Amino acid sequence: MAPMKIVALITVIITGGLLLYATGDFPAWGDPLSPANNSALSRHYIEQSRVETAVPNLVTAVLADYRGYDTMFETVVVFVAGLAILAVLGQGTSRERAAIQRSAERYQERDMINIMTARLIVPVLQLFSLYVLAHGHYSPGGGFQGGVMFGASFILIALAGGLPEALSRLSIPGALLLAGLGVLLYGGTGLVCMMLGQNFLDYHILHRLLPATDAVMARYHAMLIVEIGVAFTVTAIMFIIYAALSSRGRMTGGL
Amino acid sequence: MVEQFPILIELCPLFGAILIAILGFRMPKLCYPITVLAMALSCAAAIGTFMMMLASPSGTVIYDLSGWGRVNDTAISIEYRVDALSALMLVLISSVAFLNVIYSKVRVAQETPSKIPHFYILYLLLVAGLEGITITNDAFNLYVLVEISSLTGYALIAIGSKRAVISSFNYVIMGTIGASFFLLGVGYLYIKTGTLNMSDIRSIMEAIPDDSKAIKVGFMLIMIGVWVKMAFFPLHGWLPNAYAYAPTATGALMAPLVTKVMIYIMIRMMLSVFGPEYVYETLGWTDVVVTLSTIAIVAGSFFALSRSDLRKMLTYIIVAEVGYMVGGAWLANSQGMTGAIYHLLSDALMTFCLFMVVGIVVSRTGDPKLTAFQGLYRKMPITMVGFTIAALSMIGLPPTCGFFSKWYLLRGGIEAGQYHYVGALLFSSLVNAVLFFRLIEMAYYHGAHAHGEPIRDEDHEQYRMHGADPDSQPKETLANAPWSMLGPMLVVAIGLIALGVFNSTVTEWIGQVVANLNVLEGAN
Amino acid sequence: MEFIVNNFNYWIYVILMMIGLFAMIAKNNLIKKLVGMTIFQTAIILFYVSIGVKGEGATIPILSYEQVHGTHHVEEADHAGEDDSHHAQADLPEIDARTITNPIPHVLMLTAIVVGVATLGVALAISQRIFHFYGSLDEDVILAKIQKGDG
Amino acid sequence: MEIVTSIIPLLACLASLLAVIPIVVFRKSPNLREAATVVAGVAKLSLVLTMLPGILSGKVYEFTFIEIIEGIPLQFRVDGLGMLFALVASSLWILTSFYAVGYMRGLKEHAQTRFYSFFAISLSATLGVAFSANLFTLYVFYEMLSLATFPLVTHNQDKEARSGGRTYLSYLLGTSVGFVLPAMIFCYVKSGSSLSFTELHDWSGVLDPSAALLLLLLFVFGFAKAGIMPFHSWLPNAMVAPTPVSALLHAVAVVKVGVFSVIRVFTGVLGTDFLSTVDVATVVSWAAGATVIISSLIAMTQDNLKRLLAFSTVGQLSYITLGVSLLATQAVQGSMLHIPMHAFGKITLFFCAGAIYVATGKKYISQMRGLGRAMPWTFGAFAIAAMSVIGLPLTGGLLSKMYMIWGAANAQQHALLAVYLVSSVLNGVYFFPIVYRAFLGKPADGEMHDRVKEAPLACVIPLVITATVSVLLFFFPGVFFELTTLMISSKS
Repeated sequence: MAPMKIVALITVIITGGLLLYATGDFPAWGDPLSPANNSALSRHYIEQSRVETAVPNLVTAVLADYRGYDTMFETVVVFVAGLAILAVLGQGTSRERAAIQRSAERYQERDMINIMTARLIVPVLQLFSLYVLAHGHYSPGGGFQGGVMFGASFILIALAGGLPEALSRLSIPGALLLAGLGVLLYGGTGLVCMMLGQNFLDYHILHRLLPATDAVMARYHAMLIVEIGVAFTVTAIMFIIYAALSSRGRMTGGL
Repeated sequence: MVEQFPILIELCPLFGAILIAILGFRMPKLCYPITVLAMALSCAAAIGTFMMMLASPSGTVIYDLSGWGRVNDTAISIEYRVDALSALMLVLISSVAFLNVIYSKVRVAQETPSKIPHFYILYLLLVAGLEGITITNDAFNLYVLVEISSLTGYALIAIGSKRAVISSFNYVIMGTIGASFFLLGVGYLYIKTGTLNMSDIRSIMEAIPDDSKAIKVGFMLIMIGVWVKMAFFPLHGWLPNAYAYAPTATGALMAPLVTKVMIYIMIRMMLSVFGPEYVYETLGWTDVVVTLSTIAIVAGSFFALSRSDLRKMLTYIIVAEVGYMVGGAWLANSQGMTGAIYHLLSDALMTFCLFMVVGIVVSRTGDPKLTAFQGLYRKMPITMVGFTIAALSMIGLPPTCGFFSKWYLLRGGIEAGQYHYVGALLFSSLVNAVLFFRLIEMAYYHGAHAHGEPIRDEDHEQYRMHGADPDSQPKETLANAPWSMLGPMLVVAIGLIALGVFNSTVTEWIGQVVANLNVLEGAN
Repeated sequence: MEFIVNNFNYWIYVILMMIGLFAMIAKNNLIKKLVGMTIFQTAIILFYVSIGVKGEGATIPILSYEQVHGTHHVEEADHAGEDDSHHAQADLPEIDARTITNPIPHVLMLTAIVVGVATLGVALAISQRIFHFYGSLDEDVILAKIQKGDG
Repeated sequence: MEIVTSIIPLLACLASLLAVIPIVVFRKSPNLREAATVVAGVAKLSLVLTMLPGILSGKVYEFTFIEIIEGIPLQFRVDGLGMLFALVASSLWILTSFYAVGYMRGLKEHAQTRFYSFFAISLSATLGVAFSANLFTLYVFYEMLSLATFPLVTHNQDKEARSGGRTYLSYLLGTSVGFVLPAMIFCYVKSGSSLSFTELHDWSGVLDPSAALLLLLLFVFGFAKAGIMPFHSWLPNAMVAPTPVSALLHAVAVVKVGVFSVIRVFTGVLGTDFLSTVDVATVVSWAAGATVIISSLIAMTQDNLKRLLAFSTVGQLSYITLGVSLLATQAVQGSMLHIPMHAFGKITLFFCAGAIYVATGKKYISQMRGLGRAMPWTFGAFAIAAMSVIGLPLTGGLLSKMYMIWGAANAQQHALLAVYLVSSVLNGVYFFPIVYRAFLGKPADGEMHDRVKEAPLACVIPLVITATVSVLLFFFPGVFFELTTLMISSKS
């Protein structure tokens, strides 16, 4: 065995042993009264969020409001990932972009079955992703999930009709703009709260601006706004990641 | 508006990045002014926060995001907490980042001309991540921000040369291991305490028996996580190549700040989350960790001695300096901790200054080898003045801040009776002396006379006075660097001396944070 | 038996995590390293999600309509106007926290998943770049090339 | 003891530092530049002199800048010993300045502006050491002096100068950072946050003998400028510097800063009373004694005049360390007195070596046969100064050596007493042949001294003055004597 493997094995055994050793001290699996499950924090979210935010999906409430600051950076992480990939791989020169235009015209020559299937699926997929986004308050879903699905619809176009085809619908600069707007929508919501005299991301004050009846509903609506922002960014970046990785940054050809 | 300073520190770079993302790809000329403006505002907000902290009677400023506040003394949303330590770090990070932007304008345009908007966006977000790490009081938020700064860091390194890409990959692997261990450690704390707010974790942990295995392993995981990320020997493997081959501007930002911020996390975890009693007394690992740091210092110094590439040499010095700070923090007395924190500040400035100098030298001579320094004093006097000050500080000579940080660390080491640490510290100072005087000597004398013999005539004096050198290469290639590079470097060089002269003020601020360590000593 | 049930989940996570860690350190192929990294991160997600589980009988962290709006008709709740929070709370049915899964780990892991994806994406981009420069994804081959002065 | 808060010590220290500005400004007109040096020297000396009457009447001048570290201010405090040293250094600076003008111009040296600037900075550092009120302040100026003299040592910029400079810095910085710094912090920790020379005394009960020994050795070897073997070899290597540098810095300023610091350690930091209770200073005595004998023996083998003088200096420095380590009152006083006595003697010898070099370009003793007849003034002064260094009657060197011998006898250290006596004989053995051959020897084949003339007046006058002072000190040692008595009496 190579020395590196022995080192790795020893490291793994020691770490694993350490982690197994600590499991003895954990509360029983599924214990509703364990410190984590029965903490004041957890109970507060379960019992109070319906009063404080009127959102039935507790995960959405915690994600977009109580820990909204985290989620903003989560969006930033996605944004960074896309940008980082473009920075590492490059985003195509103008000559290559012209080539994209030309090859997009040859779209019709691609495989018919693929294209027709994609034509059928893409609208449904996009519609469903909008549903997932909008219904995040009531069911599993929200900006990330909706955004990923929307991004997937562009990826499907690229798979079926070639990357240039997808790029002619959502160009890289366009996607970057969309991603930036998404983060701006999220951060801007927080900034508006600050301009109205409250702390950053304190949505309740937005009832002055939003068609919301009161502070609670203002939070409810603001969460949707930030989820939409997240969806913008995720959609754009998912597509950028695919486009860059599948073409090694040249933005032509594709699978 | 005043009470919004803490969040503004973070928002300025964030919105700066968004603005560039929207405008910068169409108008690349706007990237630089936006970045400078964002960093300047962030820096101003950091200073404002610092003032707030000083003015506040408790010495801490709490900023509550999402406006939920505390219910039954539990923080239900993420909050910011600024005490003297984090305020100092914020001022440090924002001012270093601000100066580095100005410094790196020319280099960015030279090194990555096609990726200017990418560079500035990633740069701003990296700074936002580092500042966020410093200011947040939420353990999980800390993880997210660590990942932001890591991701941006990977990319900023990878846009460099061919070698930079492969070192960036190593950094990704090691960084992910480090961050994941940290995340796992936070999970262990969460499973035992049910909260993520660092102050709350601390108060809940008081009730948990000291011999809890999960807490112990959680602490270990967090420590190993940050040690990987700070390149604590022998977990340092990723650092030298990553920083040495990164673009100049990236190296000058990441080398001084990233490892220091990780050390900050370690100190924050030790002081504010686990508490000194737990870390120093219950666990009883101080001897082991101080010994490890001794090894780190000695090993880092040895590696530094054997390098002929300037930036490699500096990166190994960073490895040794990490040992200083880890050791200082684990000496289990307030002097050592003061020294570690003070060294955190001074080492960041020293490393920054040296990386700026190396960046200037490499950009002017095109040679990253030590020999690039030959006879540079004549050709680039201002740069060399900055270099000399930073080098003196690295060696630890008064009145630069390097001397005082060593003073506190040595004092802590002697008080704790850790003489091997004291010895290692002195050894490393001597190694630094050898390393830097070799360079200073080269810069001042080598190559000044190509033929080895001194020139003893009035002509020579005349030449020197008019700035020309009779037997040097043509001057154009070595003309002094632009002021946008020299200015920031000189500011930092002056800062090194100022930080040294006013060290008692700084340590007084630090004293607010390490005061609870003195209680511990009293108990002993 | 109970001991096994209580800890089984945690053991699985440890084993998965160690598989990932081993791959990250020991494998020569960069892509295999990244596969290991993903396993490693997923194991942590498994661990976190395990924390929030609440035995049998607990449901997903989404409240029912009645639990949010009370048993009254929806117009009435709206009718209460500005100061409805007190009023509404009085009418709302009691929620037994034990019947609803802890939402916090789920929230955290949503973030962690995103971070993982982002890291993986950047890492893949970097390995593509490495392949572009060195023509290989094998660490030994790349190191040999660097040592030959091809770096 | 009356304490006067006064800014004069600061001004005296700054006088030479500020002189750097006009020196650099007037870099293109050598006359003005050198005038600036001289003016600063006169200003410095007169500032020192204004404090002299006060000091003699028992006053102590103090000046505090800021508290640098908790409990340690950056502070000046002028007492008898500091005054003694400052007086010697600042008065000799003026003479050296004149001499330097003659020497540098005579040899058409390069980079003269740099030379004068760093020379002035070195003087400031020297006075800073002399006036330091605590160990920390002393350390700061000590390091400043090491750095400021580095460009002077490597002035020639050739290979030899660089390697000499490297040895110079690595010894001085290595020992001060490696030994003095930890020892100082150890003192600071153990004494409860103080490093002041007036407050640190009572170590009984705090330090056991082995700790005291370790601390003492760290200090004595750490202040490597004092040249105790094996940390002496920087001094011969530093002789690559131009002669004015060797003369002032390596016969007066730098090396005397070393022994001055050692004296401070004995009298101010650890305290002679404490040291006599733990009985550890003998180790230092033996190390110093060995250095005295060995360096004298090495000096006998040297042909390069400056290297010979360097080894002679190493031995003379160890006289001082030896004297103070005997802990007997007379020996300590003798040590202090030896600072000015040796300074005037040794600087004369260096001036002479430089004058010979300027006039003839000769560095080696073997080339100097018969040269005395061509350069009577220079070699006359050389003879007088050599007598002073050996410790013969009618020169100042006798007085200090007598005191040290007296102290050794009192301390019942007969072996060390023998060291003083034997080494004096050895001194004679290596100095007299030079004088003898110079005046009476015949030039070697092919060596003609017909056209040799005395060096420029700017060189000769200073060396005549210092030689005269060496003699005068025998008859009128008054001021220096009083200053040292002041130190001895104020202590007990």
